[in-house]
Amino acid sequence: METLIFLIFAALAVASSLVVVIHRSPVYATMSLVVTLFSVAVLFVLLGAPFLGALQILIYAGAIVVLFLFVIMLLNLQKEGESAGRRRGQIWVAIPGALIFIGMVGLVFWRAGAPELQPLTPELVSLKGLATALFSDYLLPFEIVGLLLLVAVIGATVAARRAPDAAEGTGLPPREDFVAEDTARKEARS
Amino acid sequence: MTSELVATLLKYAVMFGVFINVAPIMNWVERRACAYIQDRPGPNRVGPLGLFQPLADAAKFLFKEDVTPAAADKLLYLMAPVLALLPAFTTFVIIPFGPDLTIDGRTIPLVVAPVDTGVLLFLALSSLAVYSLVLAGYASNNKFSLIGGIRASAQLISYELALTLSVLAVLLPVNSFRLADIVAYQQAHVWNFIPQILGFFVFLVASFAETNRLPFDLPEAESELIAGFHTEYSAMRFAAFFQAEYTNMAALAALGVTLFFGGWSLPGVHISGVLGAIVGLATLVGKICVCMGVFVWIRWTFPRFRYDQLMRLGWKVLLPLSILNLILVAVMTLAGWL
Amino acid sequence: MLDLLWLIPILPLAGAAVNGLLGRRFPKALVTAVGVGAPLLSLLVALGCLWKFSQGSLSSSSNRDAYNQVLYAWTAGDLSIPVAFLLDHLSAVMLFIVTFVGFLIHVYSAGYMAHEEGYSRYFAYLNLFMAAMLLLVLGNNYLVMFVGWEGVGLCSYLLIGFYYDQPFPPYAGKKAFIVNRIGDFAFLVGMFALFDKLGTLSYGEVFTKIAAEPGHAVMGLPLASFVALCFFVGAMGKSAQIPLYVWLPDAMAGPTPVSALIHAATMVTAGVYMVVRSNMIYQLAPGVSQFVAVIGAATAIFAATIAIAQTDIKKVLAYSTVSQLGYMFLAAGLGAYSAALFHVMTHAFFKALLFLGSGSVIHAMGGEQDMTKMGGLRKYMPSTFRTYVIGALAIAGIPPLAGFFSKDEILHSAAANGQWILWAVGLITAGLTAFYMFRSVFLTFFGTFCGTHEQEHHLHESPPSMTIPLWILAAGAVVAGFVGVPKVLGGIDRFHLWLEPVLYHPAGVEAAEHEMAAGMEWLLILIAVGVAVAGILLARRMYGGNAGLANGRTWAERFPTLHRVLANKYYVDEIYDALIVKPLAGLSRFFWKWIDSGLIDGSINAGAYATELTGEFGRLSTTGNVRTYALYFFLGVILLGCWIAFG
Amino acid sequence: MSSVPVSWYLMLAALLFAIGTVGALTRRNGISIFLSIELMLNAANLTLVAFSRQLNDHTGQLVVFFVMAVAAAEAAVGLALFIAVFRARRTIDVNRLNLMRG
Repeated sequence: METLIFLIFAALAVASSLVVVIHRSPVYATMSLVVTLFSVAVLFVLLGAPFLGALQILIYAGAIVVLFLFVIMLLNLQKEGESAGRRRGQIWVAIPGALIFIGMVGLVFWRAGAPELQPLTPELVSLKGLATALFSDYLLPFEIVGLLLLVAVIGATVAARRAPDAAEGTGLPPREDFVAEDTARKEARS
Repeated sequence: MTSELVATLLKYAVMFGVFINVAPIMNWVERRACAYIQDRPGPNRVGPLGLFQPLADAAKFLFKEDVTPAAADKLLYLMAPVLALLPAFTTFVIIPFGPDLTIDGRTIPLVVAPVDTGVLLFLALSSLAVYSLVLAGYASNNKFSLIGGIRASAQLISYELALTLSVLAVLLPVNSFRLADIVAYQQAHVWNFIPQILGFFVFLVASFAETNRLPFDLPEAESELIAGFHTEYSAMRFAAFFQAEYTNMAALAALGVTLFFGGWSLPGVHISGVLGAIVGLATLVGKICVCMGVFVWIRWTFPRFRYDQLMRLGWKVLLPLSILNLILVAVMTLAGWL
Repeated sequence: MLDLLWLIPILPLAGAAVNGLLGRRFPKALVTAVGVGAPLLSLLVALGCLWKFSQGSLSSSSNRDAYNQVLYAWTAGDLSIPVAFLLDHLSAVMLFIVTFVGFLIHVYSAGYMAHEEGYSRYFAYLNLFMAAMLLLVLGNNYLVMFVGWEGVGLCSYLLIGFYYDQPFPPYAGKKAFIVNRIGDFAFLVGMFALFDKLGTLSYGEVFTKIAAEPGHAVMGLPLASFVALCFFVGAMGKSAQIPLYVWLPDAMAGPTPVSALIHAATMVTAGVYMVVRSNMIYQLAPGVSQFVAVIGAATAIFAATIAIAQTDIKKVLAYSTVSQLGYMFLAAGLGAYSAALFHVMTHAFFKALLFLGSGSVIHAMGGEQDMTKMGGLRKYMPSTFRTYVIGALAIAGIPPLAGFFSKDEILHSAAANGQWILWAVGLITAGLTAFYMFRSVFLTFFGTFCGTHEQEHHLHESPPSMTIPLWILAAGAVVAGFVGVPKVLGGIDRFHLWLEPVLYHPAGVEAAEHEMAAGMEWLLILIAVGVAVAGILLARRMYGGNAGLANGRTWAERFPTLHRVLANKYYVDEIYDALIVKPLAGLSRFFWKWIDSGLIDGSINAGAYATELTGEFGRLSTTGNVRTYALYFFLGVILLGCWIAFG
Repeated sequence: MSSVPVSWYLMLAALLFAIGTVGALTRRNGISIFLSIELMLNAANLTLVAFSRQLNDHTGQLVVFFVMAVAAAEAAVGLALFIAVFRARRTIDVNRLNLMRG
């Protein structure tokens, strides 16, 4: 039963993650990511971390990815066009690199062998133990993460804010210049 | 194993039966109530008091032509209504609807999914509801729909914080995520809305926003966006959104009454066994109905917020209030007053 | 009162800070108030201190009454030098000269500089000079003295180059600074030697130890001789002795009050002060002392001969100063330290007076300094004329003016030591002094005006702020000598007695001075006065009357070679230029062109080119595209992983 | 009860990580790169939870908790930056955001 669930959701995760990476439309990619996240959340539950599974959906799927979608729609991003000539070579480095990475991990397991799975203990699943550890041993990291989130909120607010006069406020040249410069650069390259 | 599965399926069937019927009934209630508030008759031709009007509507939806815009993103366009229904019909699995039932020496908790992370699961699943709105808005390839989708995503993220924090405050004195424990706690003490009136207020306002109900129906504001994200939808797909909206409303109402109004329990009433289950379910449904009535009443009473007002309310009023409430409840819990 | 001693240098320093930092925004009156007020307060405090000090010390003749004020310890690592002030009989004299003459010159400057640009800058410099000079005088060890020594050098440089928009003054300032560096270097070496061998720089400890431990030697010389020589080289620079005197005549490019204060009355006497202060060391080094005397005498006559042929009124006074400083060193080298310091004091009065008088003349002439373009000014500026003549009489050594007493004492000490050659040199110099001083008097104030019409129209007596200091200084030039009336003239040589506590008599060094017969002394005095009067009369004979200038020309034509050599100052600057400056410049050019530009810059540029070349290749890796960087990152991770997994 | 060895989870995580890496390295759309990075983070989270399970220790789960918080912060700031960049340049194609080219 559990193996079946694992296999189903593992396959789902891999398939959807492939879609995330391959699909040209950002909306499809994002929705596929939701599927991946959901599958991984199920795997979390299988691994005895239902709290994290719920959090995964609540935070990742419910907030972070919604934010992605929001930005995609706000900027009205369309499908990625054909990549510009000489940057395509990167994929021929990236894929072998990734294969080497997987091969490396596989080799490690092949050499070390898979250890016996420990039986699931109630302590591990219990929220109480998790919470106690979080608010005692890991109190300082917890506080720091809180601070980090605060900083992120402020930073995001400042970064995304539209200055009264954007061109003057940021010290950047006016947008037209940027666009012109960009086209000139593109022409020079081709 | 099998009997457990059967029990679970049975429990799900009961709850499904309750929640699937919410939409048509509420449709009638809403129209009648709004007519009453606006001092006009409302639907009164189909059946007594127009009671069969929802059935007629359903028949109409079934036979209408299902239009798909040519420029729409077909796959997402078709997926969106399904996505809308999914969380709507999964969230209520953690709502307890009666005292534990003992049959043949086996204790059956009267909740479809008696999981440890109960409330969290509810929040997690309901947070997925936004995808249907966003996708519908995007896939329609219609600027009004797109704006509706954008509004929905921003609005839901904003109010989810306040909602979650107000729910967290309820959990503090109970020390559990299980809604059954929360009900038991309220049976033993007092309904939560009395000590946590502030939290209840935040929860109420946030749940209006979460369900896109007036005065927060910005994603589908008829006068601005021409029904927003579901402008292009028709027939059964439109009905699916309709159904999802009312089911979500009912689910949130169920959560609300469970958290703040003792859930299936009534003060001073302690009945066990099958009768207790039936009374519990009836109580829960009754409370949900009252809640839905409030939803309707408010919808036809208040004007719509402007979008910036909505955001300001969410971030500058509700969020601080919910944090304040959390702190208050935490202090009270530590002081032993709860 | 004495514990306010630290205020004396601090007050002008504060004035300098205020005027230097804020003066540009101040109204002129406020600048004057600060710039003149600070030295005034300093003078008042100094007078109070001196009064208190003299009350306690007149009765006794030991140096125990010297007042020491330790401010703080100047610590760097193991080295700790107390920053302390010392008020004893020697520094008291200098303190009086510096504050009194300094204050008068500040007052005079307020009038003289009234219409100049950079008024506040001028006063800031002048106050800073006062502070540094007082630090030099009051310090109780060589290091504090050296700080003041350098400070006055800096101010001298700044003030010589005060008119920095003209070509010559900055050059003269640089020249002064560089020439002084040579002397300062020797001074430093002397201090190092002292500290190395004795471990201290405080006067008292140094003098005690150097006498108690005669065994030390540096570079084959006894410590005392080595230090004395080094210090004297330092003094050569600061006090303009052969061969380092060349900067002083050029220093006249600064404003005239500066010439009076720094380059006549105070700073240039710092060398004399140092030698007198170190009299213990010099007495332990008789050879060096003799050298000092010879150099002093040579400088005296050498400068005096140059002064004869100069036409620039300030140049005359400048060479006169060099000459008089030579006198002082002559005295110091002969062991007549009190006579040297006595001459410092009297010279401060009459030389300041003469400079200020010349300044008054220049002021009236609208900046003209050439005496051949003056003449007959007597009737336009009577006060200036009278005071100038008093100064000239004083420097010429006419009794009973101040110069007579101090100069007589120096000649007397030469004679008493049996150094008849030096005595003769001094005597000739005295005659020359009288001659060139009255040459300038006759050319400037008598005869007919030789300048332009406009200048004649412009001629006027200077304002009271200038004439009053003149009169005060003139009074000083008249009476200052009476503190040191020698015994033969019925006095008790009070000045010598006053300085007695600071003069050491190290064991084993017998007093060289022989008692002289009173008749012999009278004879010497009469000869000196006679020579001076002869000089004056000769000047009158050559330059007096309406045709003075033409007469002078005739005399010059009669001895053309001599005149040319003298007028060109023996070509010393040219010789230095050819012997030192040109080879040095050539060497520098070589280092610049070949070593610096070629070797050093070349190697550095090679490094830069190498870096640039590396960068040209390296920049290919920074595409500005974040994905490329991510790829590098990822490949690095894989390499790292491989290393961990298989390494 | 459990029959799935932890190494399976780890291999799955490695696979997801590799896919995410390839995405991050090859996509040009800033948002897509972000999505790929989220994928990589999730793969890492999966390993952490798997090890937490294997070692019977809460620490792994706690780290996942922190990773989620950091991911949220990262997404907020990153997306805000994209909005700002988009305002100035009208694109978030990282190939065209190469002002820092050497």
